[in-house]
Amino acid sequence: MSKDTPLPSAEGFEPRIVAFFCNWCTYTASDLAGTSRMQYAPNTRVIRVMCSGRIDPRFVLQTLREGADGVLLGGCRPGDCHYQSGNYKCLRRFKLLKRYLAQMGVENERVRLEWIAASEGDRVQKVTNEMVEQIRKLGHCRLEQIPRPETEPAAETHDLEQVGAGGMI
Amino acid sequence: MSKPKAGFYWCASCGGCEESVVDLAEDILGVVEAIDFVFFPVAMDFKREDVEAMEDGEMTVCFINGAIRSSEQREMAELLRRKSQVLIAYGSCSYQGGIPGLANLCSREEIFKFVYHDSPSTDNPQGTRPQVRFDAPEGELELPSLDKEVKSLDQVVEVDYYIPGCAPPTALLKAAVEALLSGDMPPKGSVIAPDTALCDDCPRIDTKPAEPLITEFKRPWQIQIDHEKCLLAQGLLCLGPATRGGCDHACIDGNMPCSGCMGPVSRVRDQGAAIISALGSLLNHDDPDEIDKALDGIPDPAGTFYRYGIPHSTLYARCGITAGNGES
Amino acid sequence: MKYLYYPGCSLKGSGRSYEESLLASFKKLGVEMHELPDWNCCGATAYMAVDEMKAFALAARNLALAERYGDGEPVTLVAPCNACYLALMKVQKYMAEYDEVGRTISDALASADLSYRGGVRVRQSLDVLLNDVGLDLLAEKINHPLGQWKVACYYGCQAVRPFAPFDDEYNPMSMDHLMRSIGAEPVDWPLKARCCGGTLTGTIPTVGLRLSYIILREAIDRGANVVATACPLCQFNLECYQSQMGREYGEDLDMPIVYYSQLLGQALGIDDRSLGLQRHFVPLTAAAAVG
Amino acid sequence: MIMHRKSPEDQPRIGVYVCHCGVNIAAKVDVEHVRDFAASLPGVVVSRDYKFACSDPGQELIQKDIREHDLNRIVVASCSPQLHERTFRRTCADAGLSPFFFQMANIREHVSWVTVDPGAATTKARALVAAAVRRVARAEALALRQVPVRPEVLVVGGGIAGIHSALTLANAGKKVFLVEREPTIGGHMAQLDKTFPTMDCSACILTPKMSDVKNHPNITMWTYSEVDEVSGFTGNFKVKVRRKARYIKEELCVGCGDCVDACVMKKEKVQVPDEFNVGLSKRKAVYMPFPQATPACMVIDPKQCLQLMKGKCAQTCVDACERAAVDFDQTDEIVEIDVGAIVMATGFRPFDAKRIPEYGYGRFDHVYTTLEVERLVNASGPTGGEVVLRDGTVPKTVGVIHCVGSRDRRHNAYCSKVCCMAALKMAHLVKERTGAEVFDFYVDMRTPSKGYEEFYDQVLSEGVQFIRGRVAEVTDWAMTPEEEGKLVIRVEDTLIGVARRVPVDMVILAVGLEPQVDTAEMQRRFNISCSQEGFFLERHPKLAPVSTFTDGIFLAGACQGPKDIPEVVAQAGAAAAEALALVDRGHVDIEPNTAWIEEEACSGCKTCIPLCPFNAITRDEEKAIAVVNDAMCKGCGTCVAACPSGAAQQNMFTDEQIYEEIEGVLAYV
Repeated sequence: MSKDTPLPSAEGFEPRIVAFFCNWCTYTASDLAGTSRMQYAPNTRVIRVMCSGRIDPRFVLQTLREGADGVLLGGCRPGDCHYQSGNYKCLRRFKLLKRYLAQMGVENERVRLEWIAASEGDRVQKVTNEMVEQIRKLGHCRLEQIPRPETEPAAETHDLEQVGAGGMI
Repeated sequence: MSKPKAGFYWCASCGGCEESVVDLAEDILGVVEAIDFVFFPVAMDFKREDVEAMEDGEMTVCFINGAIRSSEQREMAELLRRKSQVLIAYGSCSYQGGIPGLANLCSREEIFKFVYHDSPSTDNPQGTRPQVRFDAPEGELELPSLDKEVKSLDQVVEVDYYIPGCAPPTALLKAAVEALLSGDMPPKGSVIAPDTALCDDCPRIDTKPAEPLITEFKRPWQIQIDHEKCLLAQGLLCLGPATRGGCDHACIDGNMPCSGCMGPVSRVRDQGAAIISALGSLLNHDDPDEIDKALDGIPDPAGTFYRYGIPHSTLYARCGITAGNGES
Repeated sequence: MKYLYYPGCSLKGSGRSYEESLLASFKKLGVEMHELPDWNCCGATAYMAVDEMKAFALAARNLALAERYGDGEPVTLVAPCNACYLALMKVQKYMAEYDEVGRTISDALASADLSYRGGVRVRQSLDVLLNDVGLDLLAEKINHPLGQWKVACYYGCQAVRPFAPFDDEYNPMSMDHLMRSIGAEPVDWPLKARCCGGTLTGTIPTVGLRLSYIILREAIDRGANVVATACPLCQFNLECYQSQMGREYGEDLDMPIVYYSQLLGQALGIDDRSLGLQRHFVPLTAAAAVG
Repeated sequence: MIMHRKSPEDQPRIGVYVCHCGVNIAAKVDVEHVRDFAASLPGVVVSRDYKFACSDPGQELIQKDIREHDLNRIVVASCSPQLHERTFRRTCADAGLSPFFFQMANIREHVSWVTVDPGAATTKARALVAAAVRRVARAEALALRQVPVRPEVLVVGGGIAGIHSALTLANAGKKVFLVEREPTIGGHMAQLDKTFPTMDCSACILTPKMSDVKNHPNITMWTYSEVDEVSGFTGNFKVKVRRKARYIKEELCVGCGDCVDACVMKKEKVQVPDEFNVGLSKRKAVYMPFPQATPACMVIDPKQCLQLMKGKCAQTCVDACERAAVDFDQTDEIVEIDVGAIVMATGFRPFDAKRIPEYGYGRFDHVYTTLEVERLVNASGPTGGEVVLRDGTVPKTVGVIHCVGSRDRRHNAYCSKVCCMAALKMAHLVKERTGAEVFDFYVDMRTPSKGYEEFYDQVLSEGVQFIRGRVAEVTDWAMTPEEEGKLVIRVEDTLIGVARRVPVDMVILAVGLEPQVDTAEMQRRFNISCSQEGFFLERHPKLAPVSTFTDGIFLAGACQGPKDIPEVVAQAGAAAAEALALVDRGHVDIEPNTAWIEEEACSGCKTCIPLCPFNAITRDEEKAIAVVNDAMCKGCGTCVAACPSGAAQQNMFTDEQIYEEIEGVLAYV
């Protein structure tokens, strides 16, 4: 058996979660959690978008690729979207994305979509704590590393003019 | 003045890319006149020793098709990189991992287990597995080993240009050769193909309604496909909106939905995610259960949306497939 | 309609007439009741007070048996005795809401090769009569309307508190509706769910008797000529201590205390003996004249 | 579309300001450390920490640095952008920098206030600052879009809040549409007899304002009307108002009441409970809610009128009306209006006392709610101002119960604020009218306003007996001969520590205030938010108490939370002033966060077109590409996320900016 990087011990592992929150509901709820001084796990980093409809599945994948252990998406409750239905679009993409993620071995708990209304500061607290605990149990999100070419190529010059000069068709 | 030297090599591929060269038809004569092929194992009898004997950078250009999965392919890629001034990843496999790249959904052990044990057509009572070393009567043989994952060419060596497609449209090959000869090459790292999605020149675009058009996903065998109407509008998973054009809509003309072989346009980091976002958005359901029901019509999202590009995608491979040694 | 039936100890003992009348009535209404095989004590009353966790384990065993009986299908367990009903509801809720209870009880069950995943719906028989059988079907099946009875519907505390899934906590009405549907007249009175004295009647009789007496007195004041109960302990307290109450408070008490199911049975035309009416100390007939 | 591509010489020179916010941030986050960390980030030229970045000296410091260090990007790590983004954008703009070269990192609401461990808080603050620095480097100079604002204002709800808002706006010369769903304006205040603590007659102070509304040349008053649909955005709302069929021609009716006399529903048992008198009296199918109703116009209840229900009636009303105002063929009419601002003044609904069955409301005849007793004591009420019970007797003892439906976890945890005073008022009025002995059961006496505590003192001195305790139940179960025939209030008197039974003839329940039943529906229709208890949510509890998260929509009165009349009027004035400030300016600045399509990248695949909720995207058939109409785009970014070509982008939220943010929060740990 070859030695792979050992899994980090459960202790000392602090999950890093990136949250994409819509401006009107979930970001506001998260501000409300703040003004209400609700204490919760410090593991999330919120990125504000105007609407959960702006959340591109590519953001989720890139976030995992950059080393996050979880991604939390937050939008207005169904029917409450500031832009009428951005949250539904987010939901549909999310559901399709989750099926893909499952095939790619990304655990279900790592990517989560929550509807949190502007008044639900306590839900921000609850969902964050819950998610941090779940991901703490799972450990690091270990995507396979993308290989890069190891060495610079030996051929130093790519003198295209020379190439061009060399050929007439 | 001597003609520029060129190489054409295959790694993990099907041979279709070579076919695409033949597809140049009479134009191939012009190419052969302008270029000296110094390495082309499928067509001409050159050996690795011949390449090793070359000066570094001796070849003006080398086209490599096929993904990289074995030690041999890696060595050849590195060797050809050294020997050529311009290295072109030719075809979907070399560019993005291609069909062989789907193997990144499984570990090497799972593949071996299936191929040498579980598959219904396997008869292997001794449980023989491929060996890297083998004691033949003639002495010990060393064979190429299989890597844990499939890589695109640029994940192994630096690549100068990409020509996409499965197989690449001959027009692109021709354009690339002409550009090379004329010296009018785009910036390094470019994909030599148009940079708009297939819909741009799809002959059926006018029949595509501008509305949330999907209520149910269908497979081509499930319906009588209309020859004129937008395939997405017929419920077929056409990846045209998220796939680079340049293929002269060959599949569409064959009344088959685009399966995405040309890869994404340059502004899109992840082709599959782009189509997930677009199709998800256009699904005409709000009820979570209805959404799920509709999505059941896509039994294999990874294989559907990343058919030609798992190694080149953001996630690269299924988590955990390189864990353990996977040796038999 | 088919239900799993949890009798509990009372319905096999002091409250036998409750079981007799209820099962006979259900049969007549076409409702199938299957007694839960190998059931045990629900853990209520004294047990609960001495060691709550053990009481929960007892109750949970019944739920586990019921779930197993269901074999993957949803199960409704009917507990006619209010004490059983509450004990079963309580352990169900606590197991779901308190991790520690859930764990401890699951471990206890596991030691007997049992498990409980929360798949049983516990219901009171009144709930079933009102909401599943329905007043329409009842009205159809009634052939002996009981016009002579002015009924004080006495629900007792445990049917509606602290959980009130099918009726109001303070002014329950399901039995009232039932009584009206069988032709009897429920009296409007405020003590429907007030304490009957419970086990205090046995331990601190001055308190217990007084509480029972308040109930009876009010029922009489409101013009009732019969009290209908849904709980064997209430029935026992209110009926069996009437002479003692009489001595204590200086009046003759002669109020029949029956189960609602007995009146229902009568209205369905079932004979008194099958309804266990002969088992009562204060005969149902005696007070009819008083009304 | 306003877009400036960055020129190569425009290398980011970033200034980072880490705010202490007094101790709000600094007590938890190691601000010096974050400052030093920020200084190490690429592109950062200046990094400072400061006590209060939003203060004048703080802003001046930033401006000085912009000038002296030639800064072209600013990051302030402080509170939520909801609070001070505008402040700092102005700071930048005043120093000659595009306000959109500014980025905020929220290290107060999202960090210092919610994190226990200082180390973890500092780490999180670093991540957010790093993200802001990376993001701001990609910022583009955009210009605020200016859109003209319509001068008209819509006021929704014709209670005292709506009335006061409408009059304030109309007096300022603005055209106001006042939409009220009931047949008359006046709201709950019209039902009140007296108003605490001064005991002015409610009608005397309200009805003049009602007729002012009716007669004001700048006010269009539509009663019996509802808002069906709202579209558009701040400064330019399009509103569809449904004017429900009243079956009386409003322009002809003079409110004489001849039709009421003529109506065939003569027998009381076929009549229906009168809404205005809270069901204490009956009305016919054709009616006017109350004599001073405004407009003084009848209405026919389609759910009661025989002609409208069954198409069969003698139509005596038609014959009786000399002005031929009855019109059974009327149908609902939809009117479309354009307004610049909207004031929500939709009020409250009283808590339904039936939901607390142990208090016996609806079961015992002699249990009343405060609103019912308002009608009983009112001289024009069903009893002509006599406090007589449903059995015709005059109560000798009365119990008033506080906190019915309020401060009760089973129902509403919040304090309804007005009920203590309303209960005291009832105690006073009933005692004054009947001389009864009054018991007042309170949990805590809450009388914190001008003249309120003095009123409590007065009621105390009048001999009302106060018992502190939450009433357990109201019962007709008598335990003693004295209790016979009475309602017994059972309560633990927490001041003397005993359980008491207080027999009374009449119980008055001081019911709390709840959100209107259709608040959730209204919230959606107007695209505003609700707080947890269901009242409309203000933009900021302190600094924007009458604004909503939707620009151009303001809140007045009890629809935002329980309030008494003085507060409602003050808030209605404030809402009117905010609306006025908006429409008077003539234009509004709109965030330039619109989407746009990169022409050469668009394949014309039409994915984005149906996704736009505002129909802002169309297809340019000639170029075969999608085009975003900048004026219609509201900047949700849904099309951007969906574009499979990466051709759609959103100003202020480009893919690259968000990728930078993603990398920023994750890169430096």
